[in-house]
Amino acid sequence: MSNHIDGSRNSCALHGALQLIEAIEGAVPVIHSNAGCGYQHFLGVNRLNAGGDAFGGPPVSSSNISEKHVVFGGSSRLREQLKNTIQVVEGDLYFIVSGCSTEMVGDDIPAMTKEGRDQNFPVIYANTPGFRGDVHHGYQLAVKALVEQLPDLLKAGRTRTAGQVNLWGVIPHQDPFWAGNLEEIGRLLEGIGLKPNLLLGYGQDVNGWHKVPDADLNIAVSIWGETPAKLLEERYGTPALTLEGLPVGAAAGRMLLAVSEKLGIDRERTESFVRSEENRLNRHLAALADTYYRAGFQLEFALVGESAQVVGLSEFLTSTLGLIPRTLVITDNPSEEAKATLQSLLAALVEGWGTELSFSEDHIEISGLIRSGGAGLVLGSALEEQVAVELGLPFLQVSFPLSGRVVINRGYAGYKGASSLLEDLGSVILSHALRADISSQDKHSRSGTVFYT
Amino acid sequence: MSNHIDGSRNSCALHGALQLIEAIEGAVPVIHSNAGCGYQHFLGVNRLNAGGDAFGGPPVSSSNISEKHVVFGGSSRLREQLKNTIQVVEGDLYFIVSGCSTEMVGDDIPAMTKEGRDQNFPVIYANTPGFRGDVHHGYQLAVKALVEQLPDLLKAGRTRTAGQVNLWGVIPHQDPFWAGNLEEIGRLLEGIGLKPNLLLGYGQDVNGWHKVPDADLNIAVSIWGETPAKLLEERYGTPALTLEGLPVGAAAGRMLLAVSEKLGIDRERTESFVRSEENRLNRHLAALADTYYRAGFQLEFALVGESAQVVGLSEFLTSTLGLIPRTLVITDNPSEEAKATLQSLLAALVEGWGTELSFSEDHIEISGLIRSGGAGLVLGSALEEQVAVELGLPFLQVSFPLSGRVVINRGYAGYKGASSLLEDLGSVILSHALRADISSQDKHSRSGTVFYT
Amino acid sequence: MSLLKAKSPRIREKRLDTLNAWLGDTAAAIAEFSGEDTVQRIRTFSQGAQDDLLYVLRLLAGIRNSVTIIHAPRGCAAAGLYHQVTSGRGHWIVSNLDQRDTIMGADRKLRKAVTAAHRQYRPEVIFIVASPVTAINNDDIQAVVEELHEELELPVVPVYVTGFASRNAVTGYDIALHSILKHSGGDRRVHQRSSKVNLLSVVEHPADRFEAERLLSSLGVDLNILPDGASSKTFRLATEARLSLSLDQDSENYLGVILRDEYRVPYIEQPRPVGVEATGRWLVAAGRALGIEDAASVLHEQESERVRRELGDFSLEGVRVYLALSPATAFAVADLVGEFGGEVAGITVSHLDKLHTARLEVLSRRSPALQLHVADGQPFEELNIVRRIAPDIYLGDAAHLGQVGRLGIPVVSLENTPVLGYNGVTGLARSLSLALRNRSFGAALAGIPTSYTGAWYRRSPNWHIKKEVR
Amino acid sequence: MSLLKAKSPRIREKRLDTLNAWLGDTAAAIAEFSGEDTVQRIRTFSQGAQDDLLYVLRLLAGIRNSVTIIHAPRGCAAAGLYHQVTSGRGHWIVSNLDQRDTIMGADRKLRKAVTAAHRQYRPEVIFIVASPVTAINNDDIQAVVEELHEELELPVVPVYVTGFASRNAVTGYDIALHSILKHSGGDRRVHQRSSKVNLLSVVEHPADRFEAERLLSSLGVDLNILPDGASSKTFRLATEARLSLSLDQDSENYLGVILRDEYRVPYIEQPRPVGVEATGRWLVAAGRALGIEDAASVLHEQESERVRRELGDFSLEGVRVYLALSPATAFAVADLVGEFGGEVAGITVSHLDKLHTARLEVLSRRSPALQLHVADGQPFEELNIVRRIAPDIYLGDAAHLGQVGRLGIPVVSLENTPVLGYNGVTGLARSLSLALRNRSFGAALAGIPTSYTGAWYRRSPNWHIKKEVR
Repeated sequence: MSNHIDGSRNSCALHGALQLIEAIEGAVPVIHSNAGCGYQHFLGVNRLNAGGDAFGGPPVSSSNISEKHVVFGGSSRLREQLKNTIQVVEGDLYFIVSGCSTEMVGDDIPAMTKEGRDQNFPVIYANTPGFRGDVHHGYQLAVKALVEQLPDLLKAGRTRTAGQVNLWGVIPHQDPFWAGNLEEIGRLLEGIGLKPNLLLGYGQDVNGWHKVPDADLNIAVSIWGETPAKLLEERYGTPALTLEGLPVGAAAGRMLLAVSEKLGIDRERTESFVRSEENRLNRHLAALADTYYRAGFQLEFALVGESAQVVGLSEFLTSTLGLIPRTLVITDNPSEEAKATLQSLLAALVEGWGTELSFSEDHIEISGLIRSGGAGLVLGSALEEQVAVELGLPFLQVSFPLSGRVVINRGYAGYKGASSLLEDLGSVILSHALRADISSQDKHSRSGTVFYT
Repeated sequence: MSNHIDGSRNSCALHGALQLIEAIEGAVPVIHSNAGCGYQHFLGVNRLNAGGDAFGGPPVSSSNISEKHVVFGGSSRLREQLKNTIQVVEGDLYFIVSGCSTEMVGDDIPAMTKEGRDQNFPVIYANTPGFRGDVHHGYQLAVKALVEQLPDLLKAGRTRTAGQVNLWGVIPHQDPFWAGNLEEIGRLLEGIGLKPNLLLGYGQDVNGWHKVPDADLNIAVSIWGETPAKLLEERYGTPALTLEGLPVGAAAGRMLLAVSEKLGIDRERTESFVRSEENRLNRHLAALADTYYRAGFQLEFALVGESAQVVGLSEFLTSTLGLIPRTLVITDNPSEEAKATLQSLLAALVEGWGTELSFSEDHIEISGLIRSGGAGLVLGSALEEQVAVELGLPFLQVSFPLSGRVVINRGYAGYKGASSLLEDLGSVILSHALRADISSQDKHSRSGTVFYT
Repeated sequence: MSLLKAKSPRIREKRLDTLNAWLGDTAAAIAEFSGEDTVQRIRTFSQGAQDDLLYVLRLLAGIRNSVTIIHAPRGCAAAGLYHQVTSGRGHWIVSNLDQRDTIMGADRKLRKAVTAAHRQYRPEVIFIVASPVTAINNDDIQAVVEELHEELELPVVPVYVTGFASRNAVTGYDIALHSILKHSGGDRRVHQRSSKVNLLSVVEHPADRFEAERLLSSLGVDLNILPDGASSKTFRLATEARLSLSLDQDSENYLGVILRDEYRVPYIEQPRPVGVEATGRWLVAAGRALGIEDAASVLHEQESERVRRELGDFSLEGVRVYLALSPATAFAVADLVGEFGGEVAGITVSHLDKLHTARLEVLSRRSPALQLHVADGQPFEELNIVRRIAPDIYLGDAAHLGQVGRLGIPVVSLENTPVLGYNGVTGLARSLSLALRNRSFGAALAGIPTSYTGAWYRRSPNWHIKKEVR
Repeated sequence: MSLLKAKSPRIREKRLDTLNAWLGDTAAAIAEFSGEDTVQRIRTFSQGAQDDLLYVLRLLAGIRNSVTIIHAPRGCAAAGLYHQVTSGRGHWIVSNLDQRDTIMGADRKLRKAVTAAHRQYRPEVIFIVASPVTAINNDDIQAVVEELHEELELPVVPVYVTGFASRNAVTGYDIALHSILKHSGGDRRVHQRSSKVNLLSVVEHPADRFEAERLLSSLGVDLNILPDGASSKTFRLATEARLSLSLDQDSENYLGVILRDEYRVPYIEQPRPVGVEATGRWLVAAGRALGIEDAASVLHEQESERVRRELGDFSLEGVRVYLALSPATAFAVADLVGEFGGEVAGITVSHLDKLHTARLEVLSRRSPALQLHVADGQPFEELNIVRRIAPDIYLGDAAHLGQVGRLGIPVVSLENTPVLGYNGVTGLARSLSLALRNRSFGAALAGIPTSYTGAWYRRSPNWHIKKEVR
């Protein structure tokens, strides 16, 4: 049984589907639900990722059902809305997503989709009521719909691109750095001669989704990419590779080597590319060393975020930057099976640190874990800022939701992402150290009034 | 006559030379001066650019002259130091730079260099006493030394690279974003088929400097690049292009078009590249629009920095982001001639805004200009933070010196730099707006105790 | 007898004939409300918009020492997350209904959530906000409320919102205010009147609230502000106040009416104090009711003199302005645009109802040709209209300004901009002046296409607005 | 007669036979200072290091209500910028001597700078710090000082530093303290002793100062702390104090001696209170002098019990530690490493002089084979030594730790880490424990080559240290 949640950060299935659709150029979500569902998504997701609002406002098509439709059914309202959406809104693909009320009422969304399809409209659908699950569930439902229904829409034949690799499991906005992370993973795959199919973000359109079946490999960047990868393995026999987490720094090199092996790519070429990336990062670390030592970077940290972030960031912070994981909180509701995998994975990573690993999405519970954990640095969402301030600790926003932070295409994945993380985290630790120094000056001159006068 | 300076940010000629030399891989500065000169440089320059400390500490070779050398001359000490530096410190080029005391004493540095050269040591020198000028002067002296003395050291013949472009006038650390800025300008030049010779930063070694005479074009990114460009025009007849300032956003497109014209490159290819960059940036702006409007980005700003930064950033903020320049302060001591050019350039840019343009390097004077200017946003160095806090304004550190900010290879030049600036400046404005909102809640509940009880 | 007897108030459509879709000139608008029964309009194409649930949450975010439990699937708490993260307001718990709960009900879950909220926060009041799912399911919230109210010795206030019963989000304010007053209102029997004056402020910008406070306090008025920043005690004190002053009739009307009709607190419903003249009239009206009219007039003179000085030669002479705001604000800002010498080129209001007939008549006399558009969150219509009208500047407070910006015109957001009183005048003048002086951001956005087809832009903007068939 | 008569104090080489280049075992070190005249060493290859000017600026950064004018070309103010930007300490003006000034002198410029500083900050005192250029040029600072001291009715204190007269930066502390006491010291005639106790603290970490304050204040000692955070008044009060307590003999010795010899304030020079035992001894020594020895003992018992509890099973058993610190700190931390059960594998001290013979003797008895290296800012020698010794961890406070890190070993910086007192013990234990537990950062740096040639690493580390020929 699910529990109530204080400060819920995982939104709902409908919102997860919207996040995916909005990140595909030319795809138009058609919401069949109350007026407020899309608006909630805009406030509670898009606006908490400032700088990543693709449409310039709330979703552009919503059937806004009213009492009449609740009582008598809303299928005809959806029919009307779909037809008019195609006339009003520019798009290559119209994607119907349903909310709680229309699902409870029992509107026949597949039938309405079929009607549209019969009129040659490029339409697909997914049943995404919020009561079916959270944002991650919604992402998976929408991906599944795309994989299963898109082939029926394809008219022309496809031209195969050798070395194509699809990327899965990066959920727009739920990872605030999704766009930059995808771009960097793409850059790295290109670096070893592959053709990444990012599927989401700038320049990624419906065409890319049509090419999904042609890939040589599907990479799951998070546990939420496993289902799509598995589905594609079943349908097209494409091999799949699941990463342990977001590949930050050296982990990106390991990813490239694993991909090379899987695809039989020249190992030496890959190794040489990895070496050059590795060397640049190490030079950056060396150029940071003076600051690292004098500002006391070697802190015990608390990290709150999605499983891929927690694994990826804590691996980099621990295995490269020398920090110590004290409190790790995974917030994305993994399945029991995934939890077990994550637990053993992280147990190996954090062995000997006395790290406390928890799974929670409750703001109050998470704040309590940080408070009792005793870390000297907090990385988390805007929701964790309060407890970090209360404890007087340096704090970096790395996970959803963000507040007061604009993200365009900054990312923390790969080698470039590792440098960005060094900049952001380094600035947080250094400025905290300087502030502490200055405020102790103040303290001194305050206490001075007692001793010196 | 020069004046005293409060909170001096332009260091000295010796330090400027060191900043250049330290950014060339394989170049080893040999300081001929007091022990403290290099250490001052480390504290007052390197440490105020956290994350960019190439050597892991103060300069690695310094003659540390003592009273005896002041009285009897220090040339023999330099001879000894140079010989031993070559034995102790790994390097491809040893670069003697002098400080005030050895210059006042009259040590014969050219003679010592010649002695080294006669023993086949790769040695050059520059006379860089602090009393001869500031960091910009030192940069120019060191570049001049490299251009004039390096050809004598070259043994093998050079292989010419077609389309090579040298970049000048970016002073490491004096522009805290020098490395990222150079990399991005390089990326853009590569985008139109050229071979940028960045000369400074990661992977840029003495070899790159040997190739300087072979370039098809010298680009001066700031007024401090004009002298090198002119020198090379005189010596090798290489054409030169001077940018108005750091090319941020659209200005980078104009730079590429100007370069194309100068070098007779296919205009259409360049235009198509510029369009794709431009389009991506505009999409980023559109994705930021909701935040822009609701957080009130359209502020009047004060900007304090080097001439290239002031021109480049204010141009982007004004001509693309819609902000209004209120107070501009140029801190890099341009010549009277350069001042006049800057004045007319900026007058055109800021026409009609009632902008106040000043030239100053004095902390107190600059703070006063910001205070009286009435801007709603401050961009400047760490020295301006105090007045921004005093006035309760959002503040972004963009110029030297930085405090509490780690920079690895972030930059504000070009199209990527424009996105980075949107992220950094956007975060500052947005978080300030949110804080204001939250603190007014507080104010309300405080005043509430008066009205509600 | 009492309005508060009902579980929730009548929806705006029924209470005030409120329209949320309409296009026409002001004379036609007046005609709509002159008959007995206004014909409702619907849209055959629509876009996501605010609903009553969202307005409920916005209002409750401002109640002090409260916790809000949203009895719904998890996504309905997204707006709560927004308020918490961006302005640090409210404590938000979602009961997190899953598929099984939608079938079996979820009393136990709700009970657990309320108990946990009580233990964690020790609030003065806990709100239980209903949702589309609980409305469709007919969940028995009342039983939980009664049981836990007893057990926890704490007001547990159910807020019966549906998300679909009304097309006007503003109904949500009525629902929230109704629920609060019903459950924590004071004694309805004969009251001693206190010296306090209620200042009715519903989700106003804090600076706007301060401005109203500043003016009234300087006249020695002893204020009791609600519901923004109010505690339970504030609501009790409100019923004993000598007077209620309005800041925005659209949002507060129901509160003022209840206090007047149920507790006999006189209610002055004056147009919003936006612009020098309207602020003066608002101040003087308050002064008159409180017997300090002269002092109010003197204050107005001083303040308007200051404003004149600060404005200098600022003018909107020759500037055509488009307004897209909630109606009371739109009409008030329209007057201010007039004060500034500008021309209102068109208006979109989020709804329109009987409360606005007087304002419509004034507007109709002044600008008979002015086109009025009624829409909440329908940028496809707005963009169609605005492209035709091609105003010099657009003022709005909606979430879709990012779309409007792509038309390449200057946009000023009033979502987080104070507009009330004398300080509102100078602040708005400054924003307008900056937006008109530097239009480069709009020019950059103009390179990005809007979401709509060429065919749509060729159609009439009201193409998808139809009379509702009943 | 008076030491303060001189323009500046004798350099450390002359006053205490201070060495800044040396390598050998502890017995040999003792032998160096046993004779009449210690032979100075020089380096035939050297690296940039701190000088007396930098130490002067560090000390002056801590003087309250002061402005420092650096009478020099612009680059000499870089360290001032560092202090201002990173810790908000000091106001720094550079007179900005140019080429012409080095020939013609710059009295007028200096006068202008002093006047401007007075006008801008209204300080209690203005320092004029000399520099290599003014020292070589023999600029007449004194005339300006005398003239403006009169005119501005303000202490204008010249600080005659050269940057080259001494090879030991620590001379700078003596020069600064000499100058301050000379110009703003109290009356030298018979004094009434006050109840105050001077706590001598020279550029200590603020947390270290607080720790010393915390301990002494809890014993009821009325402290007068200087020079860190001191104002002019603090220095006047210091001359009337009943006692001076030392925190770091290296930096304060001159101050303690002057106060003792010139103002007859008794001076207790106890080793630094680093580690439980040394802190206890320091506390009890202070207690003894103040007649509160029992209370001091009780406090020591309580605090050491707390430290034991907090340390738990932390131990450096089997861990070989390299120390590179200023001498008094190095010797004190060496003891603490012993308390922790670890082994000191080698020590670099920034200088070594007669003040250290007692400590050297203790060390010599305990670890006769221990190698002592004397160097300030000579990482080429340190890296050569550390590579040979291959310790498990390196503790240092120099600016070149970034170079040491490239050897791949854990590095702990004491530059900004408190070490004093009981809290210093637990804090340092925590840092050491973290550094030893996670060595990955060092491993990443190990991929980056150090700056030195293979030939150098094959040479003896003292290859470039030679006896000075006089």
